[in-house]
Order: sequence, then C-alpha cells, then structure tokens
Amino acid sequence: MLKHPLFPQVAVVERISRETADIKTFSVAALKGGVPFNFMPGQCAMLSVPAVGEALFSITSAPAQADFLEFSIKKTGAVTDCLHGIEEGCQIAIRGPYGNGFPVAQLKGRDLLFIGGGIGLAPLRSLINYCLVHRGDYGNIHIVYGARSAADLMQRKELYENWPASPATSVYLTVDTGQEGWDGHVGFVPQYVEELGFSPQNSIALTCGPPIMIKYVLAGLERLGFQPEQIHTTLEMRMKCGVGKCGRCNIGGKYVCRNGPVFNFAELKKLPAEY
Amino acid sequence: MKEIMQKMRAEAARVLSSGEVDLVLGWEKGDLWWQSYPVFIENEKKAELLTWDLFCVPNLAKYLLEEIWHKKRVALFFKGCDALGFNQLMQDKRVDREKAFIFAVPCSGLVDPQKVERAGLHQGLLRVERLGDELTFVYKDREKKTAAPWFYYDKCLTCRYPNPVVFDFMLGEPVPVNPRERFTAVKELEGQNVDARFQYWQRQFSRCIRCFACRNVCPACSCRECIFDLTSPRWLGKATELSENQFYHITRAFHMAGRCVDCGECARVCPVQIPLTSLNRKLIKDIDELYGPYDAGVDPQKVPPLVTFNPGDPAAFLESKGV
Amino acid sequence: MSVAAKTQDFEPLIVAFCCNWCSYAGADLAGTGRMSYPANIRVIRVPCSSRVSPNFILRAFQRGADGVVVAGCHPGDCHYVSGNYHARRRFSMLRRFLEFVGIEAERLEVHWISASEGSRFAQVMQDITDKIRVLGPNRKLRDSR
Amino acid sequence: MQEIQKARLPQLWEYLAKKAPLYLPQQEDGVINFAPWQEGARVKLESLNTVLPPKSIVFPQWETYLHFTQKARELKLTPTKEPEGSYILFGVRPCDVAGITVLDRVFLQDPVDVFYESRRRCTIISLACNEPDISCFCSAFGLEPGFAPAADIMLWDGDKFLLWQSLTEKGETLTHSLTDLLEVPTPAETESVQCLRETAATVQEQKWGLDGVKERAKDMFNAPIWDSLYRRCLGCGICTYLCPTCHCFDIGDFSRGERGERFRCWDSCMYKDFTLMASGENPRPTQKERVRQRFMHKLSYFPAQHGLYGCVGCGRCVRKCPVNIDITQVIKEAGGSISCA
Repeated sequence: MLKHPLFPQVAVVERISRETADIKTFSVAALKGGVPFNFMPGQCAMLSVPAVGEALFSITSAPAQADFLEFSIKKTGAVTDCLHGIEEGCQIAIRGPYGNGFPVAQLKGRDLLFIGGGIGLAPLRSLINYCLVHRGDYGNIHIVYGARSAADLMQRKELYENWPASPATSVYLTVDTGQEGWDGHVGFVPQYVEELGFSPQNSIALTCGPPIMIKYVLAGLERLGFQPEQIHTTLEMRMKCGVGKCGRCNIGGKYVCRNGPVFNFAELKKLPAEY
Repeated sequence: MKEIMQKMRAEAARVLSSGEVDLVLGWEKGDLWWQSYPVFIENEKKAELLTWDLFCVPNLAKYLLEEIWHKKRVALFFKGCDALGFNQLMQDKRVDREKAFIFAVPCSGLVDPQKVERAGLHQGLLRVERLGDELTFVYKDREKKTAAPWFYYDKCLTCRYPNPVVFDFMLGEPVPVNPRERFTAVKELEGQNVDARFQYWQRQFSRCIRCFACRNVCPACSCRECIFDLTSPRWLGKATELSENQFYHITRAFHMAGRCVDCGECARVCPVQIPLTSLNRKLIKDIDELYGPYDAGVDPQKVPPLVTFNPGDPAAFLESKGV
Repeated sequence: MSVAAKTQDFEPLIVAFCCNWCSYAGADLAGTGRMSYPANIRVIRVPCSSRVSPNFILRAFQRGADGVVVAGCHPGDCHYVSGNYHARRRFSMLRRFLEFVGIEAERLEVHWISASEGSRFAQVMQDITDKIRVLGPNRKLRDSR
Repeated sequence: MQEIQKARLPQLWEYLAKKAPLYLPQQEDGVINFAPWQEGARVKLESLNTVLPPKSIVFPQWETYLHFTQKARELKLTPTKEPEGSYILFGVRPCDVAGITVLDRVFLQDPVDVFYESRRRCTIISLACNEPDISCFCSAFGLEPGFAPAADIMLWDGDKFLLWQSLTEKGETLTHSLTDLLEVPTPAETESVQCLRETAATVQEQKWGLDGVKERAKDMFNAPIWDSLYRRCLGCGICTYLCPTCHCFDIGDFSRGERGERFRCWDSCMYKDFTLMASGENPRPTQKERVRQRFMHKLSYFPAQHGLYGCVGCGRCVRKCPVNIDITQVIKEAGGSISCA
C-alpha cells in the first residue's frame, strides 16, 4: 500500500518533565526505540493525540544527542491541553521532520548570539546543544533568554549549569517583572540585548519568541549594527499539513512549514508583513 | 426605478454633507448585468455610485453589526425584506435604532439571474429594465419584452412585506401587496410519507458543501460566536458526511425558529440550491398553528414565540405523528 | 440473517435526558423501589428539561441512539418556575421538525415525570423501549463512520 | 479524428461505465454536478460549468486516510487503502481541465500525495466550449475555450455529433476500444473543428491582456483596493469551494469510543478560523487580509511558487458570489486590460 504523506508513526512518550507552570518537556521515542526520524536543529514535527488532533512543535533536543526527540510544549490549545494530561508510557502519533532548520553550515566559524523569550527557547536549545557538541566549529556563544517571571524560565539545569560551563559560552537571563529571590536582570529581552551591546562583527544572531518580542529584537539588532542577513528568526503560523499543501501558513509566496520556519531577516523584509 | 435612484443619490449626498451620518450603505452597479452589490460611501462625491435596479438584492442591514461596532452612524436603504431583517437584529439587541438612518425603498420584486439564464435570455444581455409589470431585456442590437413576475425571485413572489416596516424617510410610493401562497412546498412535503421526505432531504443535504453562505447572509444569524465554529466542544465536524450536514441544517433552521423573517436570502445564496426556505417555512407554519400567527421582524418589541410560553400551550409533542 | 431475526436481536439504545429535580429523582425512586426498567436506557441528568438543547438530541442520534426521551417536571412544577413550559414549546416544534425532514417522530418522546412517580418512570422507559424495538434501529441520523 | 453521433451517446456511456466508473455532468433538483453514470441518468452536457468543478472528484471534499484505535496507553494506526484511479471524467470543460493541472502542481510535488496521484490516473474526456459565457475569462490566462491540451480525449460539439480526438496514449487506447461507436468524420466536419475553436475564442466577449499582471500583483499587497473590496464580503466559502484550483485543506479527527479516523477536508481562507492560532493570535485578523490572501494567492503567490496563475477563468466565483466580488476587477486593478470584442 502507498504511504500517504500525512500518515504518522506511533511513538512513545517515554518521559515527561515539568519545566514551568504551563510548560512540560516530552521525550518521544519510536515504538522500537530510538529517534522516530533524523532531523536538524530548528526543524519541527507534527504530534498528535488521536481524536483530539495534530499540532506542530519544534524539536528542542539536538540531533544525535539522545535516542529520543524532545519537545517543550506550552499549554495553549486543545492538543497541548491533552498532551499535558497524558502520562509517561502513553503512545502518540508523530510525523516529520518538517521545515528548513537553522542554516548550520553558515554558522561555522561565527560568534553566535541566541535570543530567546519564553517557550521560544525550544528551537534555539536544539541548535545551542548542537553547537556545544561541535564546540570547536563556532566562536563565542552568547545566550540571552527571558521569561515573564523567574518561575517561567525553562531548561534551568542547562541555563544555570551546562551552558555556562561550556568554553566561551555565556548566558544572560532576564525576567519581565522582578520578584523576591530574583537577583538577576529585570526587563524585556529586546532592551536587555541592546544594553548588553553585542558586536555584529563576525556574528550571527538567532532569535525566537513571541511575535512582539521578535519585532523589537530585530529592530534592536539593526541598531547594534547587525545586517539583516546576520539575523535568523523562526516564525510561527497555524499549520495543518507541514508539507506546503494545505495552504494556510504562507507569508506571501513562502510557506512557513516548508520554506521556514527559519528565515533570515533579509528574506523576511522582502515578504509581506503578514506574520 | 431611475427616479428613485436619483433620489437615493441626492439623499445620500445630503446626509453625508450635512454630517448626519458617517457612512451610507447602498448598492453599486458592477460590470455585468446581474451585478448590483453593497457599496460603502463615506464621501458625498461618491454618492453617484449608488444604483437602484432589478438586481439590488443583498440585504444591507447585517453590515451594521460591523459598522456600528466602529461607532459609526449609518444611513442605509431598505427594501421590505431588508427592513424585517433589521428589526430582527433590533429584537436580538444587536443593532441600535438610533445609529441607523433608514431610507425605505418599496420593492415590487427583483429579478433572479438564474431564471433569466434558464430561459436562455442571458447571452449578450446588457441590462434589464422594468416598466410597470413588463421587463425589457436589452441586448446590443435588439430588445425583448416579457411579463416581469416570470423572472422574479420565488421569494419576491411570496413577499408579504414589500413596503419597509421601519424607516425614517420613504423613497417612492408604497407598492401593492399581493403575495402568492408561501406554504405550498411545505404542504406538499407534509403530504408525503416520512421515508419519502427523508429521501428528499437526504438528497438536498448531501449536496451541501458547508460554505456557510446561508448562515453568513442571514439577518437572524448574528451570534458573536457561532456554535458551528466552536472547536471546544466541536459540535459540527468538518467532514461533509451526511449526518453532519443534517446536524448543520436542522440546527441552523431550528435556531431561526420564531426569528426567521422569511427574507429568503439563505436560499438565494445557496450555491447548490438547497430549498432552505422550506425548512424555515415549516417552522413558521408550525408556530402559526401552535402558538398563533407571528411574523418575525414586523415588531421588534414583541417576544419571539420560542422564548416565551403560555401555560395553556398544547402538549404537541404527544402527537402520534407530526402534522 | 433474515430481517425478522435481525429485528429480534436488535436492542435499542435510548438516551433519557432527565431533569434533576423531578424525573431523575423519579428514576432514583424506581431504582430504590426495585422496579425494573430496560437496560437499554442511558440516563443523563440535566438541571432542567429546558437545559436540553436540540443539539444534544441530534448528537445522541448521530452517535448511535435509536430513541431519545426528554423528561421533566409536570407543568407548573418546574424548579425554575417556567423551564418546562419553554421545553414544551421547543420539543413540540422539534418533534414536528424532525418528522418533516424524514425522521420518525416516535424516536423522540417528551414526558413529565415527578419525583414520586417511580413506577411511571419505569413504565415510560419500558414503553419507549418496546416501541423503538418495533421501529428498528436509527439509520437516518446516525453518523456512518 | 473521429466522431460520435449524439444519439449514440447513451450507448457510449453505458459501454464506458462497464469499463470503469464514469462521471459526467448530471442534473439533480436543478443543480448540475459531476456524478457517476447510471441507467436513466439526467446527463447535461450542454450546460457550460457544473456547480462544483471536477476537483470534487480528483480531490474530494473529505476523505479518510487513516483509522486509529486507542486502548489505554496503546495506539494503533491503520492506513486507509488508496482510492481507485481507473475512472473516466466525461464532459470536462477546458478551464476545469486546466484547473486539475493547477492542483497537480500542489499535490504531485514532493512529498507526493499518493491519494491524489491515484485519483489522477483517471481518463479525462474534455468537451470544448462553443459559446463561452459572459462571465468566462479563461483566455485571460492563455487558455482556449475550444481546446484542453491536458485532456486525454478532446470533444467538439458539432450539433448532431461530437468530434472526437485523442490527445494521449491513454486516450488513444480508449478510442481504439470504441470502434463500434465512433465513425470517421467527413473532411468538412474535421475542418469545422478549427472554425469552432476560433469562434469560441472570439465569442469570449472580453479580450484580456494580462501582460505584467503577475509582476504588478506582486506589489499589490498594500494596494487601496483591499480597503474597499473586502467590506461587502460575507466571509462565506462559496468562492473557494467552487473554485477548480483552490486546494486548501484541514485535517480532522472523528472518534467514537476507542476507534476513530483521521480525515482531510476542504478548508477556506475566507473563514476567520483558517489561520487562527491556539494562542489566539491571527496573522489575518480581518476579512480584508483574507480577501487579499485569496486574490494574491491566485495572481501572485501561486505564480511565484509554481510558475502559473492559480486562476483558470472559469467564472464560478464571479457568478456565485452573493455580493458580486469579482476577480476580474482585481485583475484590472493589477493592470490587466480588458476590452469588449
């Protein structure tokens, strides 16, 4: 029988760990064990709970890092609500990988500036860990990450332990509103990036977060002297098929699921402002 | 009709230039003979776009939902059926009478392009004019005259309120009211046995493509959030499986029970010609029979029959067979 | 299998929407009084007969019900004063309407059953089960999937 | 070239329907749509466009592609068998044949939609238009009302008979099997085809010039036309569902207890929930963006992606829009010229 391109495979949710009040990270393995498919950082997968529906999530683990895929998922809609309700050992459906992923070849030899907000760390984390595995291929790595509050910061072990412990890697954290027990930076991500004042020299910036954050980060980076070609961002749209056919995630002539989700700012500037 | 059109343009220019309203809603002529569509005029100089001809069928009342939300004062033109729709929106507390300045346009019937096409009169047709009860089909090099009612929409032939029941200013003279019997099709179906009726409606419903035009055009469908759009719970699945289509049509019609003004717009816009009018009219007929005659849209102060009751109502659910 | 045999084997599925204050209490009474009524009935408790939307009934038919009963307080006895009067109009209309689109009106019944009418509850449920058994399975509104 | 007497068509259909399911335009309750032929079918070849394009056969409004069973933690997925492809579409108008080739670009590009691919194995017998309607404008897109290059067999209406020309190997094979029914036309009849094609092309009342429309349309994103055109839009799905090239779809699940199935179904960019995200954000928040999307997709985005227009000028949306939103007005806005013949 011919295989329908939208036909998923069954996978097992091996582990679920709570990141924040509304974000959980799911480790998903193929039925026979191992990753359901190979992928590159920045690519996505369509997860589904039968009877509820499908939704697209970026893969947050790094390639070849583990024998499962990781997804950090925020509770926002029907599918994510349901995923938050399942237990370890449950079987779900998965198909992918989808999307272009980050342009890893282009990043070699460059200083990398990661800028993430909230759940937007998920796709960046895949690339960060990929780069740290191939640490020698990249220059300095700066990671700026912010969330609404200290309790909303995800992947704390990596933020506080793993990443700062890597050579020439620094992590800058900020929260929107300060509170007792938080002695770090308080303020929005875009402003913090400008305050920190990174040099565009031989750098590539990669950003992901809520649309409003991305908008201001892009403007801020330009002020710091980053050329549009030096900035990569991932976009989010409502998606159904993941393969550029169902027709809803286009921005002008580009499909986010197929031509994206990673776009450099120069490309983005050529597209209609409908995202 | 030309005279009324001139008045329309003059009045529109007047209320815009005086600042009485921010917007005039009327009809504009398109490139092709049957195209007369809603136009939004905010500048008196554009009042010349307004048209009044045999194809000005779209009801303008529902656009008020959006425009009044933007806090605009709107002047608009109503045919008889449109005015009923407006009153229904009023009864449903969705529009504010104060925000609308209403011009009434008595209407003796509009032409159904499909009937023109079926009669084979459409090729090369430039325009259609009416004088008295006679239509003139005008072509490049010839004309053809026929009796007008042949080409009127079915809904116009059974129209009981051709003269708007609500208005601030009347354009033209009231027209005579001379409706044909509107329950003929309903009675005919009632006369069949239940399985024959099922076959009939199954055939109709299975054609439905769920474009929602019947809902979107309806002046009594004004819920901010429609049950058919809800995803949680999802009442209506997106597959056009027969039972889903049945669910859609039974629910749509029943939501209109006691509120349908019988303007016939749903049936007009249906691309696959599902006789929605028969569904609506069955409900109207039953309400009339069980709870007394009621015409939705005539008096917005009245309470719709299915949101009220009378302690002495019949227990009609005990009927061994529906009538 | 012959049609007759099929009908014999046919066990109808009947959904009964019962008002919390009268009919559901009537069902309780039927239970505590050890009055038997058919296992074909699936009782769904609702606050009032007027809480029952036509959607509930259609959905029940779509997902396999062969008959639906709406049961509420007797006229005049509604816990919310007038709920059942509204229900009376609504379901009188709905029943005629279903019949109009070709669904046997017998598949939808409305009954007023008070909290003290346990035996009546059992009787009503027995009667509709018998009637639907004769009428056969609902194919017309059922989702084919 | 060959021909078949119109009087023998029922014989032909009966024969063809024995070979494979045969879909042709039929009238039911006054509505003409493609439907499978059976004895006593009310075939309506002479009407120009069916209400629904034959898209509804090659890409049905909804189709199930997998079944699932969920028991406790265990999930089982079973694919649905791919659909049968050996059927015949008879009497497809040239614009609708072109519409199918537009769909091909979407569904046959990688990853190939195998269900569509299978349905696409059908045989298409196209019927030329002798007299296009006032609302037809296929010639705007370089198409010809009297010829469908992508069909397997082309028919022309010669009044008492249909002239018959196979265009592909598949068409040729089918033609060979019909020797009993087909006849050899006279040279004059054969020649008349050219005349029919030319007349049809000139009858199309309006002459279109689309030079530069693709390019102009690209820059139309911020054009003023969008600020007015959308206001009367009802947000219904008629234009998209009746369009022979609109292919947007949704994916849904249906379940009953432990069992269920997943289906793909048509969806419309005119609906407000089309791009609505779970977070509540919507990149196309009002009808303005949605109306713009539809036209820009046909005139700019689709050409950019696939090199051809996403409109074939069948005129269905023009005829059926309840408020007369007319794509030809947008084309004119984009610099397309139009003049009456």
